[in-house]
Amino acid sequence: MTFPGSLDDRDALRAVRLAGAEPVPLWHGEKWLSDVQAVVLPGGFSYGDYLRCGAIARFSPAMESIIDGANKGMPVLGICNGFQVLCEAHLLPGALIRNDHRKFVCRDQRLRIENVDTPWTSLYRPGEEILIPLKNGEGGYVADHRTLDELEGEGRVVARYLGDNPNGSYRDIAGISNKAGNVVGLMPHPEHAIEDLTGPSTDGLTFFASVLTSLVGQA
Amino acid sequence: MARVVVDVVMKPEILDPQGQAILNALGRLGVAGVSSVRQGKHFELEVDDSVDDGTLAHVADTLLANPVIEDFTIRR
Amino acid sequence: MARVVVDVVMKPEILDPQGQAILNALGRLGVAGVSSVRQGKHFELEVDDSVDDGTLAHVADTLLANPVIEDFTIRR
Amino acid sequence: MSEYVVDTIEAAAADPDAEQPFKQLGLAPEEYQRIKDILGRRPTGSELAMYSVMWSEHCSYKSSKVHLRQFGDKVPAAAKDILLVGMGENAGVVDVGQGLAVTFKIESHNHPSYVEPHQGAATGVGGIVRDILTMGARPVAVMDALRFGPADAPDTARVLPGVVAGVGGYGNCLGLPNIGGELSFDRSYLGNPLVNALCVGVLPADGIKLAKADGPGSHVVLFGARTGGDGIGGASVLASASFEAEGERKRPAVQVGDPFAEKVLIECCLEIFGADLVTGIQDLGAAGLSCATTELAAAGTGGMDVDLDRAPLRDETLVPEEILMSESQERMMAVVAPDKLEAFMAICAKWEVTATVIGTVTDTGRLVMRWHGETIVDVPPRTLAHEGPVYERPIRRPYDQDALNGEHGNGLPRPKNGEQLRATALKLVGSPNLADKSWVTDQYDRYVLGNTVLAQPEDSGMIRLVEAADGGRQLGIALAVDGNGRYTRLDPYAGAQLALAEAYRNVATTGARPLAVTNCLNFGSPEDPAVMWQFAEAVRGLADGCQQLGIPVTGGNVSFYNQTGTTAILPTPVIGVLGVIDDVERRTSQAFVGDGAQLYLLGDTADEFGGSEWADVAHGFLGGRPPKVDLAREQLLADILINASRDGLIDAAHDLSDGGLFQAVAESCLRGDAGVRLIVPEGIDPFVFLFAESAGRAVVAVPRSEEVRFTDMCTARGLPAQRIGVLDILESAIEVQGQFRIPLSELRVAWSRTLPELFG
Ligand SMILES: Nc1ncnc2c1ncn2[C@@H]1O[C@H](COP(=O)(O)OP(=O)(O)O)[C@@H](O)[C@H]1O
Ligand SMILES: [Mg+2]
Repeated sequence: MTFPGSLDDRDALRAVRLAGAEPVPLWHGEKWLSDVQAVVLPGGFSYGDYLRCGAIARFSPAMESIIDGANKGMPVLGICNGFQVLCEAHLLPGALIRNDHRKFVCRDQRLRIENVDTPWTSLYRPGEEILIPLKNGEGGYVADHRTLDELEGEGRVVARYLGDNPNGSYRDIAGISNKAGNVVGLMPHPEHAIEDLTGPSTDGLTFFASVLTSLVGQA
Repeated sequence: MARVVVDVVMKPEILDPQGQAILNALGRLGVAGVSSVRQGKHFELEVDDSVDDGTLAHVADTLLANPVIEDFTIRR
Repeated sequence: MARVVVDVVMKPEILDPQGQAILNALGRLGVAGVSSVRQGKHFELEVDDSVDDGTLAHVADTLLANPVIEDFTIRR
Repeated sequence: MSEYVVDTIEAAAADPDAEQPFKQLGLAPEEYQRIKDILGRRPTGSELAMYSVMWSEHCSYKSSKVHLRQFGDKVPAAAKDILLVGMGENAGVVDVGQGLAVTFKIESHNHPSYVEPHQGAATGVGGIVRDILTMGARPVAVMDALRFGPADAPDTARVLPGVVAGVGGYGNCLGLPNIGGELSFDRSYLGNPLVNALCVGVLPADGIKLAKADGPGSHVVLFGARTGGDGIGGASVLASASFEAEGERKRPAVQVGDPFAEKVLIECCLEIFGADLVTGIQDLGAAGLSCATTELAAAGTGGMDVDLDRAPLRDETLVPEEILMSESQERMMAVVAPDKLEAFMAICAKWEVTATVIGTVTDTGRLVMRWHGETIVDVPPRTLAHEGPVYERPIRRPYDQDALNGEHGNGLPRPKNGEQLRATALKLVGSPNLADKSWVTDQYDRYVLGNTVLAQPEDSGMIRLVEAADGGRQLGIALAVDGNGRYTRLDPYAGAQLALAEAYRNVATTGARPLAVTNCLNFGSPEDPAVMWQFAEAVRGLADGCQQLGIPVTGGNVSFYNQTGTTAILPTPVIGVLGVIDDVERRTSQAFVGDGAQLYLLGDTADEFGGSEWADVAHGFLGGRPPKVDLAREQLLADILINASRDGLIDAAHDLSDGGLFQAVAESCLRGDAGVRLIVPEGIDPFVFLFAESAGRAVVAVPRSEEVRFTDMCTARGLPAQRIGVLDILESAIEVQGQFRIPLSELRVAWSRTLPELFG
């Protein structure tokens, strides 16, 4: 899905392709009709990250279809800015705010995958540690304590930061899912860890391979 | 035509790193007597008289503020 | 102890991309009647009564606002 | 309060002797007279505005032109085939094979970055990216070369974080990976930091776009952001000449960048290029509409009619003089044939980019502009765009140059034993110029677009251009930027060549073949003969150097008047070298990996400390001569490095520059998290071995299995290659046998804590 200001959209397409699925570029201005089976909301600065990250993009016509699809169980992965859009659209709880050190940060980040029951993480081992790029200015995950407890209690924390917390996220949260598990938001960028040539590892490819396997399994 | 001001602030229970950084900087500058700083957003809208309070509240609630983490006030 | 509010806005002649983006979004959301949006910053400070206006102005001018591109107002 | 009255051609004829504020606009009396001679009358206010900006130093290159010609005159014969577009266009274009071309350029935004660091740096990135876009290319990466006052100076704490946030904020938001740059500190930049931004773009070799308005009847379309009163300091005298005491007319002191507007402008333009909808295109940078209209017209059929009042404004109080001079960002101008206008407008609408037809191409040879029906401009466009004033500024060797070169500093106390060498090593790696740059580079996205093969802290940034599946060859490019103000101060001719040689070497070290050069020449005032000497020498050095290395200068930028009071900055030519690599899989990283690999030092080490980091850090001393330049040796070294990369003979390579061998080895060890044991070769002083800054050197890690092949190649080609140690993964330290040992953990702390401690 490309919003004006999306940046990692090409990378998401590449990741889907390398995982063996057929990527289809979607445009924010169209209520999308094509029969895609899963959607990635990519990273970037939709609408310049003006106002709040994702705050303007979530009103795009295509988001109506996404919300609709998500509620019907379609797998949706929001990466970085995509995660912010999903929170703004209330498909995921909480919000993402400016990094506590107030600087943009780009670094290779270690994560622990804590929930392998989502279609996006099913091929990871529970507790698997991975290394993928993190790059954001507003990546601090916040929510009230009740929500945080609920997320943890229901096992909906998909990934947690290891080592120094890079952005002040509450409880080191790097990614979460909705109750049903089909909608996942993740601050770091698995689509940038899919080739040895360009990424710190190929650990990220499993997100895309997982969803393909889940979908094939369903079919 | 009137100017409407909307101020948006983080809910008190949410950490405000920017306000915190300013507070620390005040300490370094040697300014004493400030015990807390919260940073929010301030919007000035030029609005037609035909726009009613309900519409403004809707705009603030859905677009200008994220009610999950923020509160807002409207001054007309 | 008192709450002091400092509002910081871009000088009118300076481009405000954020305000512009919000204005465009309002158009797409079908909200009519808003002709301009400017986005600024809003600070709420808890301040000891001993802090005088001069100090506050100094804080606003050096720390809260960038006087090259922004103006500020202080409400005590 | 008098009403503003627009000055028209008629008014100019009726009142030929009206006084005009040409001096306030920076025009010399002779220049003003020449305008009158060209027009056969006094200029209108709008014309005066246009001439003043187009004939400014920044736009006309009037002081530098006579020198820069050498770049064209000395283009190496071999390079002519690959040079698709040379100097003079928005950016040069070189052919990289497989039907692809690459365009790149570096530009300064020094003064604005001092006034408002964040926005100044941001708009600097925005400007260079539009230059690249204008050539018809998709921008694929940026780099930034930064220089500030002393790292611990209070003003550096104001300027540096803002500049870095601005470079990052704008580049990150455009989705352009930042793949390298420079960061250094010197007292001379305290009141005048240097912010040089580079952008590189890729296009089909047959898809080059040029800035020309061809085809009478074609539409002239202004698109992108609205025009505001940005950057029109000068024009205000024109407006106020008729406005008198009106205080309401506030004009912005600085420009604010809108990276989102630029991002959609990029995508919009690329879609337009893809559909082949423009005949010519020009970005609006310095001198805004004045520059775009005159350059397009001058390069095309020759004439243009413009209705200036159609230009969409952000501020309705702007008068024509101001609109013409405005430097508002994120704007472009296209020439569109009538039958393509509809499709053009449709794409702009899709991206929500404002586009307005403001004129038509004509064959009259005149650029005519109207304002509410009245003619306010009627000029021959070439006289603005190409026939500006040209000066041969006086040149004089600085009076202190001999003294400076004579004070060679050979008597400076040097570390004498292992313990002192160890202390020197730790002090140098932690000095601001040599310390870890991640505090800066972690604020830049290096991953976006998914083609970054190498980025900081590698010797060059490398981008994949062609993706190939299953072991197919993946074409790529590499880029490095370098400059050294201290060397250039000691000898501007050699200093420029050393910068060139370093960038060239950096590109070759990663395995790419150097192909072309861009440059940003940062100097003091051209009106100071001593500065002009530095400039002339540096240009001559660079032009000669490029000729000898066989790589052409394809473009660049001159920034004069970098001074605080009358004290000029260190003369600072910043040189960017572009290289090409047939298969990015074959790249070489600087990270030491591969246990037991043998370390070889390539090149010759001499007792050269003039302008060195050591002299500066240990003694605050600048004097003597910079390291000797040997470009033939640089070529040989590059050849060996490229071949070794391609044939898989080396595991790692790192070029030697500031700080010498120890610095390079330290960086490679820390990057690979591997220790080494070094042996000081017979007959060389350990201090010289570790810290001298002789040029033309690199250190490589050769796996044992390839050692014979590698050394045979060096011997056959006549490149000195000396075994200086071995990689020892288990050691986790740098040990210099018989001298000292530093654990990597201690080294890492010393190297990486400096910038965070200074800037938070
Ligand atoms: N301002 C900057 N922006 C991006 N990268 C930078 C910047 N400053 C330094 N770097 C990177 O840090 C690394 C070390 O820089 P430097 O020591 O100057 O390299 P070299 O000596 O090889 O030219 C290089 O990869 C360089 O590109
Ligand atoms: Mg190097």
